[in-house]
This record gives sequence, C-alpha cells and structure tokens, in this order.
Amino acid sequence: MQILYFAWLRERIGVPREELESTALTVADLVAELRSKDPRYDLAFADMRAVRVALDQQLSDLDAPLAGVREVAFFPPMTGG
Amino acid sequence: MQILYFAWLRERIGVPREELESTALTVADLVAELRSKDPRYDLAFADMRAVRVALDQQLSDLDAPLAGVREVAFFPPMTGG
Amino acid sequence: MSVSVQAQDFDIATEIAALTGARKDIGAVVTFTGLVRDTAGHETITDLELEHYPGMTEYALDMIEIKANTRWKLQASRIIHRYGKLPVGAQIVLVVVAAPHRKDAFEAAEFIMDYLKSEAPFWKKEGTPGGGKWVDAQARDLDALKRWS
Amino acid sequence: MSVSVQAQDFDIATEIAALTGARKDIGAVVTFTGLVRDTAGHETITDLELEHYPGMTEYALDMIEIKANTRWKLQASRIIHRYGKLPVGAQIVLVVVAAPHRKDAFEAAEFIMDYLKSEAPFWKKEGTPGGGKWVDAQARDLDALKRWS
Repeated sequence: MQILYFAWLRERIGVPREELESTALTVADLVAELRSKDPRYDLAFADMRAVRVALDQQLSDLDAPLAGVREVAFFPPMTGG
Repeated sequence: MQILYFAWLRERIGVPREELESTALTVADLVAELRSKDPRYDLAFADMRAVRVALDQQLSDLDAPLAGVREVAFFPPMTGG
Repeated sequence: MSVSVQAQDFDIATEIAALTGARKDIGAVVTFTGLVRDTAGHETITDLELEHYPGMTEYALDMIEIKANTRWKLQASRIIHRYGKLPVGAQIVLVVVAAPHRKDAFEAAEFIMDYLKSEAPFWKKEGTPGGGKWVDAQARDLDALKRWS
Repeated sequence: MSVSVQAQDFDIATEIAALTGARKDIGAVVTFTGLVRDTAGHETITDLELEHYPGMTEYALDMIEIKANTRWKLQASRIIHRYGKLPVGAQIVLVVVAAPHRKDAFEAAEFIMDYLKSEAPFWKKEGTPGGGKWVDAQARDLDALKRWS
C-alpha cells in the first residue's frame, strides 16, 4: 500500500510517500510497525494525539481496519482557510 | 418648524415637507393638530403603530417634547438593506 | 470607516482594493451585497424604488458603522447604499469589513446589515405588474436585531 | 457549486460575476477572503507556505460545499483555495455564496469557512526571521465547528 506523510510528519520521516507491504490489520498496527522500523518514525509518531489519518482520502481513525485500503495518509491537524 | 413625510405617509398627505407654526408640546400633540387639519392627515396618522418619528434626524417617539426641535419627520418602519 | 449614500452603482473589487490597499495586516475580508430580486413571495417584481431621508441616512449609517467598530476589532469598513429607481438584478447595498480574524469580520458584517434593515431611513417600493407597493418591514428583521442586544 | 484548488491568484469580482451572471433571482451575495497576515501573535511573518493533499483536498472541499448547500437554501456557491508559497498580503482562500436571503448567505459562508479550517487537508508553514514554523491547529477553530452540530 501507499503511505503518505504531510507537513511536519513528512519532514521528520524524510519522505513524502512510500510503498509498503504490510500485514497490519489496523492503522494502529501499521503505526507500531513503522515505529519499530526506524527512529525517525518513532519520533514522528511519538505523540499520536497530534496525528490524523486518512484512508483512501477519507478521514479515519487509529482503530480503523486496513483491509482493502490502498492509500494511507498521516498528517497533523489541518490548518486550512 | 419643518415637517417631513416619507414613503406612503408622503403619498397620503400629498407633500414631502411643509413649514408649520405649532404650539404642540409633544410629538403626539403635533399629530393630533395635524389630524384635525385635514382628512388626508387623519387617514395618514390613523394607525400610529405604523408610524415612526425622527426629531432633528434622530429616531424618537410620540411622547418626546418638541421644545427646540427644528425638523420633525414622519415615516413608516424602515426597509433598507 | 466610510459610508456613501448614492444613486450610482458601485464596484465591489474597487471598494475592497480601496480598503485593503497595500496593508499586510488584514487576515479576513467579508463582503455583503444586496440585490434587487425579480420576485417577492409569489409576486413578480419589475423594479425597486428606494426613497431615503437625506442627511439622516448618512448620520444613521455613520452611527451603525461606529457601533460595529466599537464592538469588534475591525481594521477597515465601508458601507454603500443606493437610492432611486433600480432595475431587477441591480446592486442595492454593499458592506465590506476587514479584520485580523474571520469571526470578527463575519459578525460585524452581519451586525451592520441587521441594523441597516431596521435603523437606516430607507423605504422600498416594489414595482409590480399591478402597480407600486411599499414593502412592509419584516418581523424577522426586527428579530435579527435582538441577537446583538 | 464548484471548488478549485490552485497555485494561482483569483479575482473576486470575476468570481462573483461568474456566479451571478445574468440571474435576477439572487438577493444576497456574501464573500469571504482570507489573506496572509504579516504577524502571528508577536511574531513577524515573511511568507506562508501552504501544503495540501492533492485529490483529498478537492474531495473534502466538495463535501463541505455539498453540506452547506444541503443545510441552507443557496442559489450558487464557489470555493477557491490556493497552495504553495504566498507572500504577505496575498489572498489564500475565497468563499462566495449567493442566496435569496441574507441570513442563509451569511451562515453558509461562515459554515464553509469553519469546516475548511478543520476538515480540508491543508497545512500552513509560516516563514519567520528565525525559520519556518508549522502553524498549530487552534482550539477556537474546533470550537467554531461545534455551533453547527
């Protein structure tokens, strides 16, 4: 699946997107998997209260299942307008 | 003093303004004086709930004294905007 | 702060540009434009005639603008109200408000319009196929004022 | 109804004209324009960089516009949001709403802006003399959403 990062999550992780094969069942599982991968991820996801997630471009949450999802995006709370 | 009429009050009375020497003490007295003058005034002032008054270009009310007032305007509730 | 009572039309872009100019401290601009509609309820409207009370009108608009600027932190404001006979589709009134934050700009613009409806000495006469009809003041316009008191 | 997510600037007068066109049934047009301010609190701002999530942004703006049109009786609406690096004083966002009555137009424009602040995938990075700083989401922007629920 495609994983996208925006704003300071993108900057901390160092890439805007990456392709990842994962068996994670939920968003929380995926975050745990990423955090164990590299300290940059561990730092970026240290405070999950500051992280929002979208599954296939729709706002979702940490408990959401990943079955069938092709695109996961992580980002801070939005500041548009 | 100058008496001004606007909107349907102007139309019913037939003039936009007139000069009047009056000894009326309040707006209500002045209205009574005008109503006794001619049926056109009597008709125009028949329902005072539909009439607003301004004294020297400031919104006022029927009880207001006329001492020192140079311009009295009668009109229906405003419908600007 | 400035108000105009005029027969001629106005251009929104020109008015916004005049307010904001080269300023870099404005965060939000809200505009309201009121237009002559072709219907009122089920009635066809052919034109709108706006009568006003010269002198008092400018004074009333000044007072409304001052009230808004006292109540909210505004950076600039502008009110234009037309009078005379206007065709359907024509612009009647423009309110422009600039503020650091959007909430102030929205509230002040709505406040100005609510006061303008009930406290500025204008009277509308709608032209209809059956003749001219003075517009009645709306209870909902008086209700709108109550939220600000 | 239409939304645009674009790098280039926009012209308010052109957008209003495109919405209202030759229509004679519109009574009220409300516009909101958001601009890059030169300060944030006590900090000097030199520019603003807007990052967004292409694809999701358009979807989110469409949803917000649909919600507004479902909730209020609108005749036309338009949302433009820019992205990229913008200088101080630049226009960021435009919302235009046309309705028969002013209350609907005001409320819908404010609703769209409130949702846009918290539900459209944009992130602002303020340029300051000390470097770029990601803007934190404001508690007051989340509070603003609550009045609509």
